This record gives sequence, C-alpha cells and structure tokens, in this order.
Amino acid sequence: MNASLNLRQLARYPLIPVIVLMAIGFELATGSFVGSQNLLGIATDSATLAIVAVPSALLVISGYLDLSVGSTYALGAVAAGWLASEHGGSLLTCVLLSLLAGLAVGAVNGFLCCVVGLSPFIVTLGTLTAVRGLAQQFAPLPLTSFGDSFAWLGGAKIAGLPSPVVIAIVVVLVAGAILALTPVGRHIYAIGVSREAAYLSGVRVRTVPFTLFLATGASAALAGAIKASVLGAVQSGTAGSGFELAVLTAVLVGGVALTGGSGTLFGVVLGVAFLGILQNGLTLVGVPTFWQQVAQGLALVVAAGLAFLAPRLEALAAVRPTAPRRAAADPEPATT
Amino acid sequence: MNASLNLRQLARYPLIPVIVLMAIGFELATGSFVGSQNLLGIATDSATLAIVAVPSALLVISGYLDLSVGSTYALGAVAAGWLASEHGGSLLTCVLLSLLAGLAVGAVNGFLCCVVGLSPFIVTLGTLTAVRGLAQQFAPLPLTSFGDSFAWLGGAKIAGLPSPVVIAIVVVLVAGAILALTPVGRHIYAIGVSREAAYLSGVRVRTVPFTLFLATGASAALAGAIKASVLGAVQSGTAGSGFELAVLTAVLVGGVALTGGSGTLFGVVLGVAFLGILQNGLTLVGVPTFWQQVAQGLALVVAAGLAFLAPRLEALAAVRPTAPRRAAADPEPATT
Amino acid sequence: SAPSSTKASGDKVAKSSKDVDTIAWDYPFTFLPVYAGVAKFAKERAKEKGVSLEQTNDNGKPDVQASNLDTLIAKKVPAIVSFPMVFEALETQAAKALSAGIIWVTYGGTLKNQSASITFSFEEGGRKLGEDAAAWANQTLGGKGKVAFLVDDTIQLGIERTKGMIDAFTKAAPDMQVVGREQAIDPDTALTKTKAILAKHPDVNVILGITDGAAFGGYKALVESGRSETDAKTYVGGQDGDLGSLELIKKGTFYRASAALQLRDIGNAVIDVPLAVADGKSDAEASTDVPITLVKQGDALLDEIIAQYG
Amino acid sequence: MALRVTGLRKSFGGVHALQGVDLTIEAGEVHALLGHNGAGKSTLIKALGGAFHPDGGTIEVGGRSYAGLTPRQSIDAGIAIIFQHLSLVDSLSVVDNIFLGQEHRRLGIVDRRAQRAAAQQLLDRLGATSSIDSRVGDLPMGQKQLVEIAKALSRDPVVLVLDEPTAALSSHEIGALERTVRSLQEQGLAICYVTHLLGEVERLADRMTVLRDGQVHVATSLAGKTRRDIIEAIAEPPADLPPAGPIHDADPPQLLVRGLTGPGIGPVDLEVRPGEIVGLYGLIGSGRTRTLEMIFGRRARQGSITVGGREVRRATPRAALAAGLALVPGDRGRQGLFASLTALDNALLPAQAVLSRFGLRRRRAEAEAFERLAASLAVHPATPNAPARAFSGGNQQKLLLGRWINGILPTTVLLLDEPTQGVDVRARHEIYKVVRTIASERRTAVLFASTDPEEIVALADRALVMQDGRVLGELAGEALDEDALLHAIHQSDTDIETEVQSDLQELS
Ligand SMILES: Nc1ncnc2c1ncn2[C@@H]1O[C@H](COP(=O)(O)OP(=O)(O)OP(=O)(O)O)[C@@H](O)[C@H]1O
Ligand SMILES: Nc1ncnc2c1ncn2[C@@H]1O[C@H](COP(=O)(O)OP(=O)(O)OP(=O)(O)O)[C@@H](O)[C@H]1O
Ligand SMILES: O[C@@H]1[C@H](O)[C@H](O)CO[C@H]1O
Ligand SMILES: [Mg+2]
Ligand SMILES: [Mg+2]
Repeated sequence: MNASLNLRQLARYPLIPVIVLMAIGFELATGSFVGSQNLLGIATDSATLAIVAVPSALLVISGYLDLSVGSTYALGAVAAGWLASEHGGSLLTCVLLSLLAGLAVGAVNGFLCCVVGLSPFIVTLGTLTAVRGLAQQFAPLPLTSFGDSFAWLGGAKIAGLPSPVVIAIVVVLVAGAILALTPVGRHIYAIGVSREAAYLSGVRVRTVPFTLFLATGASAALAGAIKASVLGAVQSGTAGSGFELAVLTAVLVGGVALTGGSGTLFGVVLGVAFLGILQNGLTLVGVPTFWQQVAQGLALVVAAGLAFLAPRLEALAAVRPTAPRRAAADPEPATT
Repeated sequence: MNASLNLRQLARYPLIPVIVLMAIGFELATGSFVGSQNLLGIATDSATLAIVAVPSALLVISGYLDLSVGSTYALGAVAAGWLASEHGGSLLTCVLLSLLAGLAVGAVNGFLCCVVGLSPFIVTLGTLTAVRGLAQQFAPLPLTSFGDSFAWLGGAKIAGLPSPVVIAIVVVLVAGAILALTPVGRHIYAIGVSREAAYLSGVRVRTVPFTLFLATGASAALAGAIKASVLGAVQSGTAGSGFELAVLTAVLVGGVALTGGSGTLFGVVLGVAFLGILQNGLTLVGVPTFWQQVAQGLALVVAAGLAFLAPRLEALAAVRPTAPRRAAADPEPATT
Repeated sequence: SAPSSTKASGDKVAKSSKDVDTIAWDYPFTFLPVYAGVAKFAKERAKEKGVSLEQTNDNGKPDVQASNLDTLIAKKVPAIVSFPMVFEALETQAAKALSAGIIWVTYGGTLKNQSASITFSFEEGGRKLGEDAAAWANQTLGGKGKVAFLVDDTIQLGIERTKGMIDAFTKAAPDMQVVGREQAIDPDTALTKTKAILAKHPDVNVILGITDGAAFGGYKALVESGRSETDAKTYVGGQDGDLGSLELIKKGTFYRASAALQLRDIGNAVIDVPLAVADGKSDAEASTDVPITLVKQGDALLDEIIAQYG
Repeated sequence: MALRVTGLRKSFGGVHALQGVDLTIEAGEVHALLGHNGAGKSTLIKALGGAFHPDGGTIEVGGRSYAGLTPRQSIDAGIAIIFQHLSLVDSLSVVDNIFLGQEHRRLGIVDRRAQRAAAQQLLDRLGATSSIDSRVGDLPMGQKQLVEIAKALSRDPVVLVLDEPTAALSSHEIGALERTVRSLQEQGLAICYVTHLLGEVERLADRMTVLRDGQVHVATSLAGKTRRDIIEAIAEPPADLPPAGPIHDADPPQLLVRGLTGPGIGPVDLEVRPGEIVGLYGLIGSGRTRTLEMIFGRRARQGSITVGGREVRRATPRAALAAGLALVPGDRGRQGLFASLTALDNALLPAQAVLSRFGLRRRRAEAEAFERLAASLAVHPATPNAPARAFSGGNQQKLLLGRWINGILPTTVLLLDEPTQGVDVRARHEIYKVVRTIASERRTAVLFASTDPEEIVALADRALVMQDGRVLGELAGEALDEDALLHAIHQSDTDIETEVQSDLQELS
C-alpha cells in the first residue's frame, strides 16, 4: 500500500522529481547548491513568496485572483519602513501599520470583487497600478535606518531558522489546516467550482472570498515589511515590482487551476520551491542574463506540461490501487 | 424603434458615454484635446494596441489567452529593425521577417495550448519571458538607422491617415467580418462557451484557436515592426514591455470576459480608445506622475464597474423593445 | 507668482524666459529613487523661477514615452526636457517639437535635433566606479581576488553604465576573477542574486552595482553571510548617490564608493537650461554637463549630498 | 399547512415567468407541481430555494412569512430542494457534496467519520451504487441525481421539493426513490414533486397544481382523476403519432457496429437499417451512453463502425459527422448547450456552414430555418435571439434536438441519448413525431438510449437491452412491451414497475 501510495503522490506532484533532478543537476554543476547556507538562503528568499502565494492560492481556488499584491507589498514595506525610520516605530507598531495598509487594499479589492461583483482581473490590475502610485507618492525617496527593533522581523533566528522562514511555515500550516480540516476549506473549493451551487447550498459565497482578499492583502503587506526589515531599506518604486507575477506563477505552477476549484497547498509550496531553486541555480551556475530569461520561460512551459501530466500519471498509478483514495480526474480531454 | 435601439446600444456600451465625458472634460480642462493633431496622435499611438488587441480579443473569446505579446512585439521589432539596419532590408522583407517571427511564437503557443492542451496562462507567461530573453540575446544593443523604405511602414499617410491607423482599421474590419459574418465567427464563441459542446458539434476546437494564436503572434510582431518604424529605433530590452497587460486591459475593459464566450470587437475598439484617451488626457492636463498612476488604476476599476453594469442597463433598456434584436444577458447573478 | 493656466501657455513661441510658464520634464524611469531626488530639486527651482513643472508617466515604456511626448507637443507646452529611453527613437519628436516652436532639451545625452542638453555621462559614472574599485583591489588584494557585477542589460543608460564599470575594472585589475554578472537594479533582486553568488564564492571581495539600490542589496547579502561591516578586504560600490548608500559610506563600512549624480545641480538644470534657451542662449551656451563624482568616505561632497536629501 | 405560496410573481426582463401563483402544501402530502415546459415550475422552486428574490408575493414556511428567501433562510426554514439543474460541485467528493454548507463538525473541524457514515446510509437508502469518495464530476447523470437527492434528505427537511428528480434515472432507482418519498410522506413531510412522467404522479401524488404560462391553471385533489384529466390540465392533448415507416429487412444496415470495445464496454455488435428506430434500454451505468459516444467518436474505441457501407475509421466527432452520424448527448449542460449563445446559434451551429455562401453566413436563411424548426418542435419562446440559458429545461432540450434534426445537415444516422429528458408530455409526443417522421420520410437510422420503458415502447421499432456494457438481448414487434423490458433487466425489481401504465397507450 505504501509503495503504491508513494507512486501516486509522485504522480500527483511531478514537481517533486523535477525539483530533485534540479537539485542534483545544480549540485553537480556547481558543488555548492546543497549546503546549509545556500539552502537556508533559498528558503529565506522564498519565504516572502510563500507567505503571499498561500493565501493567493486559496483565493484562486475560490475562483478569484489578486494581481495587486506587487504594489500592496510596496505599500506594506513603505508603511512599516516609514514608521520605523521616521518615527522610530517599534516592531509591533510597524507590523500593525503594515498589516492595516494591506487589509485596506484587500478590503477594497474584496468589496469590489465579492460584494459588487466586478471582474477581479481588472479591479486588481487597477489597484496594482493605483496603489503603486500611492506608495510612491507617499515615499518617493528610499527609506533606510530602521533601527534594531524592526530589524528583528526579518533578521531573527527562531529555533535556528530565519524568522521569515518561520512565519512562512506558520502561514502554510494555518492555511493548510483551514483547507483540509474545516468546513470553510470545503467551501473555498465549492465556490471555485460553482459559485451558484455553493450559494444554493447555503455557503457564504461573498464572505469567504472577501476574507481571502483580506488575507492576501495582509500577507502581501507583511511580506513587504519582512523584506524591508531584511534589507534595511525600501524603495517604493521597485519594491515588489513584478511580485504579482511571481506569486501567480508559483500558484499555477504548483497545480492550482486559474479557473478555480482545484489545487493543493502542498503543490503551491512545491511551486514556490521550484521557482526559488531555479533562480538560485541559474545564478549559481552563472548562466548569462538573457539565457536565464530563456531558461526561466522554458521552465514555466515545462511546469505547465507537468501540471498537465499529473492527473494522467496519477490515473495510471491508480490502476492497481488497494482502495482508491480519491477518484482520478478524467484522464481524457475532449479532443484526444 | 431607433430611439430605443440607440438607448440599448448606449446601455450595451457604457464606455461610449464615458469616452464622450472624458473628451469633454479634457477639452474643458486644457483647450487642446479636440484638435486634429492631438486626436490623430491618439489614434496613431493607439493603432498598435488595436492591431494586437483585436486578434487577442478573438483568442480570449475562444477561451484562450496570450500573454507573450509584449515580447513577441519586441522580437518582431528586433527582426524588422535588424534586417533594416544591418542589411538594408526593404519594407517588404522587413515586414515578412517580422511576421515570420511572430508566427513562430504563435505556433509554439498554439501548439502547446491547443494541441497539447497546456494552460495558456502559464505557457504564454513562459514564452513572454523566454522570447524577451531571445530578443535581447539577438540584439543586446539598440538598433537604429533603418533607411527610408522601412520608415514608410509607420510614417506614410494613406488617404490622409497615418499608416498605422490604416492598418489598424483593416485589422478591425477583417476580424469584425470574420466574427460577424462567417460560421467560424460563431465557432469562436462556441468554443469559448463550451469546448466540449463545440467539439461534439464538429467544430475544429484545436484549429480555430491555434489559428488565433498565429494571428495574435503575427499581429504583435507587426505592431513591434510598426513601432520600430515610427520610432526609428529598437531597444530589445524595453520594446513592448508591459504591452501584454495593456492589450489584456483593452480587451477586458472593452467587455470581453476572461472566461471566454462573450464580447464584441466594437467594445474592444472602445477599450483601446478609452486607454489611449486616458493616457493622453492625463498628460495633457499635467497630472503629476504618481497621481497619474492612481488615476489610471481608478479608471480601470471604473471600467470594470461599467462592464458590470452594461448587461444590467441593457436589460433595463430592453424592457420595452419592439422585437428584441438580441436577448438581454441574464441580468442577475446568483447572489444579488 | 503662480503660473498662468496651461491653457494660456499654448500657441506661442517663447521669446524670453518670461514666456515660459511651464516646463514639461519627461523622465521615463519614475520607479527609480534618483527620479524622486532630482524631482525634488527641480520642483524647488521651478517655484523659485515661477514656472510650473509638469511630469509624465512613461513607466519605463519607450512607446508610452513617445506617445506622451506627442501629447505634450500637441498641447504646445513651451519647453520639454526629455530623457530618451532610446536616444535615436526620439529624434522625430524632438524635430517636431522644434518646428512647433517648442524648446527641446535633451536630458542625459544629446540628439541631433535639440535646443540644448543636460548631460552626465553614464559611461563615465560606471568607469569612475570601476577604476576606483580596481585601484582598491590592486592595492588591498594585490590585484588578486573575486569580483561580482550587478548590472543592467535592459535599458540604454544601464548598458552604458555596465560597460563603463566592467571595462574599466577588468582593464585595471585584469587578474581579478569575475565570479558573477547578474541583472539587478533594485535591492531585493540584488540580495537574492548576491546570496546565490556567495553560496559558490563566499570569499567575493568586490561587488559593483549598476545602481546604489543594487549595491545596497549586495552589501546586505555580504553582511547577512557574516561579513563584518568594516571588513578591510571587501569593497562594495554603486552608482546614483542614494541616501542609504551614502550613509553607509559615511559610517566607514565596506560600502566604499558611489558614483553620485548631483541631484541638486541636475534638478536646477532641468529648469535653468530651457529658460536659458528661451532667453536666446545657443545650444552650446545653454547646455550643461553635470559631472558625476565618485564620492567616498571623508569627501566634503558626501556630506553635502546627504544634506541635500534634508 | 407546511408551505404556502401566495401571489408569487417573477419576471426576467420582459418574460413574466410567474404571474401571481398560489400553492399550498400540507404536511404529509405529496403535491405534484405540473405544467408544460416553461410554465414556471422551476422558477417557483428557485424562489423557494433562494436562487433569487421574487418580484412580489409571499412564501410562508415554518410559521413565518417571507417576501423572499436567501438560500440559508430557505435551508434553515426546513426547505430542501432537488434542483432541476443540479447544484452539485463537480470536483468535490460525494460526501463533501452531500454536506456542503451543512457540515458535521466537532470543535470547528469537519467530522469526517460522522459524515461518511451518514452519507453511506443515505446512498444505501436510495439504492445508489456510487462510492462516497468518488468525485461527483466523474459520476454519470443518474448517480449525480441520487447524490443531489441524498443531499436534500441529509438536511432533515420539513418541506422537500423535487424538480424532475427522475429525469435521468432508470426504473430501478425510480422505484427506490418512490419508496423513499412515501416513507418521508408517512413521517409527515410536505413534498412538492415536479415531473413530466405522469405515471409517477399517479403513483405518488395526493394533489396537483398545474401551471400554464406562469399562472395556476388547475389546483385539485387527484382522487378520481384519470391520466387523460391530467394531460388535459397540462396541455392540449397531442395528436396521434404517425405510424412507423416500413423497414425493409433486405436493406443493408445504415449503421453497422461490429466488435465495438472500450473500457467497460463490449464487444457490442448492432445494426440499424434505414428508417429504423432502435432503442437502447438498460439500467444506469449499463453502458448506453458510452456506446453512443464511442460510435460517435467521442471516446476511444476498438471495432468497426460502418455508415452506409463505408467504414468510419477515425474516432472523432468530426469524422462521424462527415460520415452522416449525429449525436444528441445526454448531459445537456456540459455536452450540449451553449448557455450564453442565442437559441439560433444553439440550434444551427453545425448548419451555419452548410447554409453559408462564399464563406459568409446567410442570416435570412438561418432565420427561416430556425423558424421552421421552432415550429416543428414547438420551441417556446420561439425567439431566435434569446440566450439558451433563458429557456426552460425542456425547451433547451428541443434546441439541442433541433441542432441535428433540422433538415439541413446530411444526417443519415441519428444517435440520441435520453432525447426527451425534461420534456413535457405534449412536447415529448411532438419529438416522437419528428423522429418518426425523419425516420420514415428521410430513411434516417435512429439509435436512441432511454431510461424510460414507456419511451422505448412508444418510439422504438426494436429495443436492445444492455447490461454491463454488453447487449443482453433484443425485443421487437409484439414482444416489445414495458413488462418485457423491465423483466429483461431485473427480474427481482419488477414489483412496482408492473403498476406502470403507459402514458401513450392511454393517449392513442
Ligand atoms: N434566467 C432567465 N432569463 C429569462 N427568462 C427565463 C430565465 N429563466 C426562466 N426564464 C423563462 O421563464 C419561464 C419559466 O421557466 P421555468 O424554467 O420556470 O419553466 P419550467 O416550468 O420549469 O419548464 P421545464 O418543464 O421545461 O423545466 C420560461 O418562459 C423561461 O424561458
Ligand atoms: N454507479 C456508478 N458509480 C460510479 N461510476 C459509474 C457508475 N456507473 C457508471 N459509472 C462510470 O461513469 C462513467 C460515465 O457513465 P455513463 O454516463 O457513460 O454511463 P453508462 O455506463 O453509459 O450508462 P447509461 O447506460 O446510464 O448511459 C463511466 O466511466 C462509468 O464507468
Ligand atoms: O510591475 C508592476 C507594474 O509595473 C506597475 O506599474 C506597478 O507595480 C508593479 O509591481
Ligand atoms: Mg424546469
Ligand atoms: Mg446514460
């Protein structure tokens, strides 16, 4: 049973073998990929991505989408950095202000998309643009000199792990528990598959995604604050620029469908790891800039291919199960 | 009948009154909005957007999506610019090479998304990244001195109109004719609404969107070549950067649903005009940079609101029709 | 002293600086911190001179830049100061502006068609940094050690700075081993990339950044990896003259130099040069070249620029 | 009184779906809500379930009066609904669907063990065979329908509303459902039952309310009412069916299937002669849908398919269509309808290319074709430009039939999967007539699957009985009657079905 289970898990998460192969390849090529310093470095860099990718993934599973996270990140960084540098804000007040800023953006997005019912893509593209403008207007020049209290957020070690990694782990565990164990977890999927069916079943089809918008906004701002703390500086014009695409890529590469209703957090964590390792490895190997871009583009295509293969492989692996744990997805699209 | 028809058209395209209001506002504020030079300027600048937004809109209607156009634009510009500057290529050969480059990208996207069946979002995000890398690898330094033959593409006047505008008009008319007058036009919608039902009805559910990927790729490359000709220079790193978002914004603001199956080309043309006029007006009025960003973001939100209201207004306007020309869309989602 | 409305500004050719009530400053890289710095001084100067300063929102996109310039020309602003993303690409706009009687000042370089220019050589800024770092490496490391470059290959000014920096360094310190050449203009990206470089080469001695933002990220990565902030065998340097970097230089850390733009001089020039043109000055008379200076610890200029940020 | 609806009104744009409807259902009563397609039954039920807010009128339930309900209010008031267009979530499992929105929980966490036990019990009670862990999206229609019913029952309702619950069920599950409904009735539930199958009305209902065009036409006790009375209340009685055309045994088969094999299917051999109508009968899951889909090329297959003497080698719908095959699929929502496209597009999508000239559509020809088709199938409303989603279930089905039965396409073999699901008694008759006519006049070979033995008897010249993916046997001529069909598939379960009377026998 265990062997067949493992095979199915592998089939379900083809990123696992890919990540292992990448790690082996990068280690062979450079001799310095596997090493606690490098791996911890990847984990720390990826932590902020994970912190935002997780609630974003829930949002996408529920059939919505938040593109504004790149700018909310900047706003959160600016809010925390401004309080820390201009007013000597303590860790707690800085984080609170940052979270408030993120919640505000999330509330606007959530209100427009869930309550009014506007298109999440256009609305959050709009707030992506507008919030960046606000952040730059508020803090046109770089903010620095944050003081020691705020430095703790990104720089502390907790049980030997960097604080961003610990925060990311907490976020993953909490979200994972909600998704797997609570009724709301089921509701998130149900809303994503059929908002109408969920509504008729008495599910709170506005409140649930609204809350996920709040969580995504708050997480993006927190990620910005963490990065500000790590760097000890914030540039409102560049902080988090393009972060929205990185987040969405991690979510989708991790096997969450943009159409909503499917995906797992474990997959998203793998997606984050995949991107972090790829970026790190390409730099380690010293691939020239433009070829790095080509390689990253191809990696996305490969990831799309894997996401496509996963249910098919899983169906194959399920051919001789003891008792099917989950029905395999339709292995056959309309045209094959 | 005419009055009610007009009312319905207005209700169906709420961007029309918005554009009129914007035009009046900008004219009152600056006194130089309405003027043939400024209006022609807007048209010329918007032409490239229209050229790409039109096939992209068909692609979105059919349920797919191409994010790679920003880089295909750069590749098309580089291909044409390189031939013109390094080999004194004629207008014709430059355009052909550019189109070929665009078709190649379109074929890759189309193959992966339509034939293999991978996720268009991830695949074209991948080609967006990879193709930019290739364009930069091929032409790391700016290309200039294209010669007179190539300058015609972007600089000629045809019947008093700048050539990019004429090309855009041709693209809109051809695509509009396909959509409205041919069976394939219906197939594009049908595939977007239900690929399975279309497949069972004998529609070519691979070939049609594949062809639209080709058209989108070719149009993006052509737009790049036109802009290269207009500017007289190409820089591979920045040409068309962010263009994919502008295109998608025009398409969505123009009332095409990201979920496929609905939208009109007239709406898309209005979406292009809306964005062009907004950009122009904000500069004309002299709104400070960061507030321009804020205003652009808010404008998107407003446009999302309009797209949301349109079917509702249309249903209202349709309450006393003589004979409904087209049924009102369902005025009410599950939860309102 | 408030300028008359933009509406009244059109339709006439400036015969003297009194006719110039508005200057449009078109700077495409508004996401860079330098922009805000220069803008601060340009606004102050504009106020002094009683002109209004308008800015564009090009967002790093060359075609948007061209569109916005077309708009400004159609609007007939009396003067345009433009920083072309791709220089040749704006010759048409410059020519159009001139023939419409608009003063055209090229920023950051020169065009064939222009009234005047405000120049500062990007290549030179990079070169000065590269030379200084190479001299330091030769002196401190005996010319043997490891160097990583944080570069920009995407925009023209970045390409020039990169070339100046790398060419100068590798020429003057040919035995230094180049262990990294990564695209990074902001601290976030630079931190990640430098960390990866350090995983393979924990002993990198020199990190040179295309911007101070990038160098700042590189600096952080070194510190995070355990390098003492005053390590004698480490050199980090950047370009632009961002406040955070200048403060590190002042503190005596291994962030040792920045090829600093003099924001106040440039900001003033954005207003002064077009006004000089309006007063009849020729291209040669009106144009200004703002030197890029490498600032290091102890330089008087260092304190001056820090003070400018106020 | 468990449920009282008074003066309920609802319009969609200009369509007045409900115009002041009254409906009262007592506890312990099974109340049939009847009416022609588009009469307003589903609209009434959706208002009860909170799918939208009515324009006027009141709904009294659980001692309170509402101007409109939200789904939560509806559920909390004890109304449980089995919607016509299922409210299931495809990617969730059977258990998760049954308890969606009403999860059993302990300390805020889903109590899976309790849910699984309860779900299994419900499915057993309904005679459903699907696993509680199956993804609902992977289930065939009939099993989905049972999950929907289990979901409603799981809520211990006071009022149970069933909107065409048996449309996709076979006699086996219908029997189980009817037993369940009876026992709920005995427990004092008020039950509102919508169906087009009048046998069910006769067997189950105490009273009926018949809607016509959004108004109550008749509301009466069923005591002493004949089948004919019910039919006349719903619609003008249909005309007689045309006689079956002659089938010449000597004609070579128009459709010849040999050794058709696929996952869980086959080998199947069958043939249909020109002008012949062959019915596929079996329990749900017996393989009829898959057989039709394999013939049409929707699924991978082995074996040979020959149409008019020429083998169709490629297993794709395009190849099938080119060979003269057409399929009206069984899953209307997913495989058939283009919900947001117009009625005309839905009915004529494949025909548009045939009608076009020089690659351009001919709108006038299309409009005329639509008009003809709407008339022959009694599509209501006959507006070509209304989106398909604005049509009632039965009328949507007619649009789909029209897609292939329009006289424009060169169809020589017509494959129909549950062709009259959700179609009212009169329109069903119209559809039989149309199918008979094209079989006899155009010599089209028809192969159809149905779960309704009445339908098989009414329409088929010959019936093939399927079980476990194979053809068990064949019934034709005198031997083809409902008893024989039922007997052929399950000897043990014939107790209720022997009561079944044929609507159409009565009619003719
Ligand atoms: N969303 C909608 N928009 C416009 N018209 C609608 C909509 N929903 C229903 N209608 C119209 O309301 C009327 C009643 O439809 P309803 O679905 O209640 O009929 P029904 O009695 O359930 O029919 P059937 O037996 O075919 O299921 C029909 O004329 C239908 O076309
Ligand atoms: N009771 C069931 N539980 C789970 N899966 C089932 C059940 N019955 C059928 N299936 C599967 O569902 C899929 C689709 O079934 P489909 O609708 O084709 O039914 P079918 O076997 O053709 O029966 P029918 O004769 O009712 O059309 C098939 O793969 C079949 O194996
Ligand atoms: O990348 C995006 C866009 O450039 C936008 O203009 C602002 O936010 C950034 O994150
Ligand atoms: Mg109904
Ligand atoms: Mg079936």
